[in-house]
Amino acid sequence: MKKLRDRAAELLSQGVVSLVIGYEEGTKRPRPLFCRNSESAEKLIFDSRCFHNLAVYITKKELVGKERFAVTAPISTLRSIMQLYVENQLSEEKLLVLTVDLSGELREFTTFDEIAAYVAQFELKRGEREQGILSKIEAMDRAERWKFWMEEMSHCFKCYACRSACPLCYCSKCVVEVNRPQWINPWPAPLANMEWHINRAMHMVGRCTACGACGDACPVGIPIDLITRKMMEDMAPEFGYVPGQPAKQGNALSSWKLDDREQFIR
Amino acid sequence: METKYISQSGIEQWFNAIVISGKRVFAPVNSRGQVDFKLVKKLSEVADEYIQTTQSIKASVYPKAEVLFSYEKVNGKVTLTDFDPESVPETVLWKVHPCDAAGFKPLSAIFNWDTADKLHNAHLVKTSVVSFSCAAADESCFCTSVNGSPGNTAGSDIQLTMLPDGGAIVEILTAKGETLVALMPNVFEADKGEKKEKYLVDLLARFNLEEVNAKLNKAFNSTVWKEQSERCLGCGACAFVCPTCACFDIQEDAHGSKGRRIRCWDACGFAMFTLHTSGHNPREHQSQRWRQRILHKFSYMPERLSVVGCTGCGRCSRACPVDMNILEHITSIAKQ
Amino acid sequence: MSSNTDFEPKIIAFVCNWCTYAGADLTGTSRLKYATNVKIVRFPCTGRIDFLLLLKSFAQGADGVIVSGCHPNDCHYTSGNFHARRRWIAFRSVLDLMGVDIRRIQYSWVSAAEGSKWADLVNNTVADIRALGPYAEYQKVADYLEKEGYNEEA
Amino acid sequence: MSEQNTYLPYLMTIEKVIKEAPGVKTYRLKFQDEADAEAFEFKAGQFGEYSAFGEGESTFCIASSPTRKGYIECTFRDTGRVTSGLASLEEGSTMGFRGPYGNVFPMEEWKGKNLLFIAGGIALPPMRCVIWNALDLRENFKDITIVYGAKTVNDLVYKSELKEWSDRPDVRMVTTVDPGGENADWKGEIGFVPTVVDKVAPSSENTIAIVCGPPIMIKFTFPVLEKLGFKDDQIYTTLENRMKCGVGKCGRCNVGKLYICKDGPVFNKEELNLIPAEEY
Repeated sequence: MKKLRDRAAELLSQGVVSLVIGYEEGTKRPRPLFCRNSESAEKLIFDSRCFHNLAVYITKKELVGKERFAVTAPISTLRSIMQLYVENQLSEEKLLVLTVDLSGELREFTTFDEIAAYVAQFELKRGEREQGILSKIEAMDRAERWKFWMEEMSHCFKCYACRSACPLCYCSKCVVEVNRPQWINPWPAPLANMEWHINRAMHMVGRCTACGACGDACPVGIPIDLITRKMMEDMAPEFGYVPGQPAKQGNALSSWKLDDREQFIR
Repeated sequence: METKYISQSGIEQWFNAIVISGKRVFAPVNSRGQVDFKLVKKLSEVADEYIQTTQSIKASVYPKAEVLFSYEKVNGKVTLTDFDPESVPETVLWKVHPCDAAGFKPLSAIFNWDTADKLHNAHLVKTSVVSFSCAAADESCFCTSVNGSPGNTAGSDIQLTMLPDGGAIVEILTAKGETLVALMPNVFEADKGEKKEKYLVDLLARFNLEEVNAKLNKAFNSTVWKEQSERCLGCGACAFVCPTCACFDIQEDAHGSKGRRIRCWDACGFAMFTLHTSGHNPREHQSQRWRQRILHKFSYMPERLSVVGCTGCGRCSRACPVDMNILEHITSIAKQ
Repeated sequence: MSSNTDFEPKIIAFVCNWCTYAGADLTGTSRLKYATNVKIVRFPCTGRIDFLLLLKSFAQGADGVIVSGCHPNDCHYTSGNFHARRRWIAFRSVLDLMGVDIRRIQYSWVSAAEGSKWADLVNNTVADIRALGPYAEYQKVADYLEKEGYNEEA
Repeated sequence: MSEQNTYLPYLMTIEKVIKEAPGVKTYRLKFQDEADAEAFEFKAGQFGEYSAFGEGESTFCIASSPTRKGYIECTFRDTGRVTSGLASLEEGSTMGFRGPYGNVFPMEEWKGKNLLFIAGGIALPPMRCVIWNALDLRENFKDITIVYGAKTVNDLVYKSELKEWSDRPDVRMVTTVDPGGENADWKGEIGFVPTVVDKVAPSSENTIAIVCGPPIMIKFTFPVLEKLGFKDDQIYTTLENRMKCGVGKCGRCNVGKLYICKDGPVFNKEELNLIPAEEY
C-alpha cells in the first residue's frame, strides 16, 4: 500500500498525471477517491475490500479532463477497462493503470496489451453468492423463474443505480430517456421494471464483464448483476467468447458469423 | 394525549384485531436479505433485529407511481375520470421509526404548499401510523441533529415504547390512534408510570441546524459541492429511499384511445431532471445537482416551508453505492 | 395449462418486407387457407425489429408472436438477418432466464416463394398458442401500478 | 371533502389553428364547459400546462391578452413528444389545459410609463399577451417600443401582428434577424437582439423594459439595458424552466429559494439578482 501511495504521489508531483482515481477508507467500506495532489495520495488504500468499479469514472469527461490520469484497478476493473478499450472509449496515451498483484507488488500498465496479458491469468469464476443464487434459479422451472423475478422486480423503484454504477453504461442518452417512442415506461411498476432490466441485459450481451457493480449498487437488493452475468456465461460459448476476456472480435451483437447455431428458428 | 400500558400478549391481540378489522397492515419484514415494509397478516412476520428499513414509509402517502386521472377518447370527444379518494384503502403502518413518521410533515408541506394535493391528502387521511420509539441506532442515524429524537411523536398516531417485559408504554396521540385502540380497548391497561426516556437510545446531536443553515446561506458558490460530489454517480437511490424527497414526474400511459396520466417518483440527482427542450440544462453538472439536494433540504425548505427536509434517518447514506454520507458532508459544511 | 377450444389466440407477426411479407402475400394469391388470428407488422428487415416490440406485444394483449424474415444468405441488406439471428439467440436466453414463456415466440425463415410455408407457420403457431392458452400471466401484470407499492399480492 | 384534483385539466376545444412559422403554431382554445369558461380568469404573464391526451403535458404561457375574453391562445414549437402530439391535432379537436399558474406582470403599476418590449424567437408569445394587453388599454401607457428578433425571417412568429404593430402610429416596432437569416425582401434590422437594442438605444427615463428570450439572449441584453441607464427595478423578464406540475411541487423549476412556477415566471431584475444566474 505504501508503494502505491508513493508512486501515486510521485506521478502527481512529477506531473505525469493530473489525477489518480483510487480508493480511500469510507464510513462503511472503501470508497472512490480523486487525488489531484500528492498530499491526498496519502489517503489511498488498496485491498480486497476495494471492489467498487472505478472504471465507471474514466469515461466521464467532466471528471477526468483532458490530461493524462491514473486509476487503481483490481481485476474486475481491469476487465472493464479492457472492454472499454475494445469499444474505443479509451486511449493508451491518456490512461495509466495501477494495480497490486497477488504477491503484493505494485504493477503499472501503460498499454492495453499488458493489461490483457495480465488479466488472462485470471479465470472468471462464480463466487459463493453468485453460485448460491444462480443454482437456485437454474433449478427453477419457467413459471417459478417468472414468479421469482416479478417479486424481485416489484422492489425496483427505478433509481437507475445499476446504470450509474456500470462502467459500460456510458451512453449520454439512455434508451429509457428516449420518449419518441417511449420504449420503456419510465415509472416504476413490475412490468416496466422488468422491461428495463431485460433491455439492460440485452445491451450488455457480450459486453458485461461480471464485475457485479450493478448488483452491489442496487439499494433494494435485487441480484440484477446475475442477469447480465448469466447472459455472459451462456452466450460466451454460443458466440465464441471467453468470459472475462475482452471481445477482440467485436461485440457479440454488433457482429455475426455465418455459422451461428440455433435450434429454434423453423 | 393519553398514556397506557400494553402487555406482550396484549400487543398481539391488538395487532390481530387491527388485521381482522380489514385495514391493511404494513410492517417491516425481513426477506431477501433486506428489511422493508410489506403487507402482513401476523405479528410473527414482523422483523425484529434491524436498525432501519431500506425504504421509508413515504410510498404509503406518495406511491411510487399513481394514476392522477384516466381518459378516454370516443369520436374526438374526451372524457376524464378523476382520481377517487374512496379507492384508497384504510392502512395501518406498524412499527414505524419516529424519523419516518416525522417525514410526513415535510412531505405534506411540499404537497400542500398553496394548492392542496388531493391524492396525497387522500392517502394521508386513510393512513394511521403506529410508531415504535428507538432503543438502538447506528452510525448513520442523526435524528437528534435535525429536530428529531428516538422518541419523537411527530407524525405518529400511536407510539409504543418497548419495555423489558415485552409489553410497551402506549402513547395515544391522535383521534386516529384512539380509533385503533378502540378495536381492542380491553388490552390497554393503566399507565404504570414507567419513564419512556429510560428506554430510548442515547444519540448525541452531530451538528447544529441553525449553524448549518447559516453556513449554507453563503455556500452557493463554495467549492465544497464539487469536492463532495466528485464520486457521486448521479443515480436516484438517495432520493428514493428518503422519507421526505417529493420531486416527481408526470407521465402518460397511453393505450390506443384510452390512457392514464401517471405521477411517479423522480430525483433531482438525475442529469435529465432539469433539461430544457432547447438542450439548455440549468443544472448540467453533478456538483450542481448535489448542491440542489442539500440546499433544498437544509436551506430552501426551512425558509419557504418552515420545515427541514431531513429527518436524520440515514437511509441515503446507507443506500449510496459510493458512500455519499450525508451526515459526514453536513458536518463538514458546519465545520467550515 | 388447459387447452381452451373457445380461445382464439391473438398473434402479432413481425415480418421483413422482402421475403416473409411477400411470402404471406403469395399465400393469399395462391388461395391457401390459413388461420386469421395473425396481425402482420411489416419491417424493412428482421435486423430492424427491436426486441422490445415483442415484449410490448405481450403487454398489449398478444398471446403469441411470430418473427420471420429472409433465409440466411438471402437478406436484401446482406446481413440484417444474421444480426437478427444473434439478437434472437441472446434475447431468447434472457427471456428464458427471466421466466418469460419463450414458447410463445415463433421464429422462422419464410422466403417470398414459400407461401405454403407461411400458411403452415401460422397454422402451427396458432395451434401451439391455442394449446398454451391466453398469456394471462404477462397481461395481468401489464397494468400493475401503485398496488405493488408495497409488494401486495394482487 | 370536495377537494379539487389540481392535475385534472380543463377540456378545451381547438377553435382555430394559425401556422406562425416552420413548426410553430398558435391554437385558440375554448372551454368545453360553460361554467369553467365563466369562472376562468387570468392576467398577463401567467402560464398553463397544456396536454395532448396520449402524449402528456407541456408548459407554455397564455399568449392571448386577458382583455380578449372568451378564449385563450397558446403558441408552441413542435419539438418533443407532447408538442408534436399537440401539433397533430386539428381544429375542433379536444386538448387539456391546467392553469392559470404563476405570477403576473404588474400592469397596474406601469400606468403612465413607457414600455420597451425585447423578445427573441419563440419567446414572443409571453410578450404578445402583455403587448396586446397594453395596446388594448393604450391610454394607460406612454411610448411603446417593441424590439423583436429571430434566427431567420421564417422563424419570426405572429407575422401578421408584427405588421399590424409596425403599421400603428403609436408603436415603435423594430424587427431583426440574426446575420445570415435575412432574405432578399428583408427590410428590418440584421443583428442579434442585444446589439440591436444597443443601436435603437431607447431612453430609460420612466421606462419599463420587458425582456424575454432564450437564457443566453437575456444574459446579453441585461448589460446593454444597464448601459442605457435602466435600473434593476425597471427591467422585467419571464423565465421558463422545465416544469411538470406548475404548482410548486414537482421540484424541477426550483432555482435558489424560488420556484419559477410560483414566485415567477415574471421577475424584475432586482428579484433575479437573488437567485443564482447559472440555474435558469
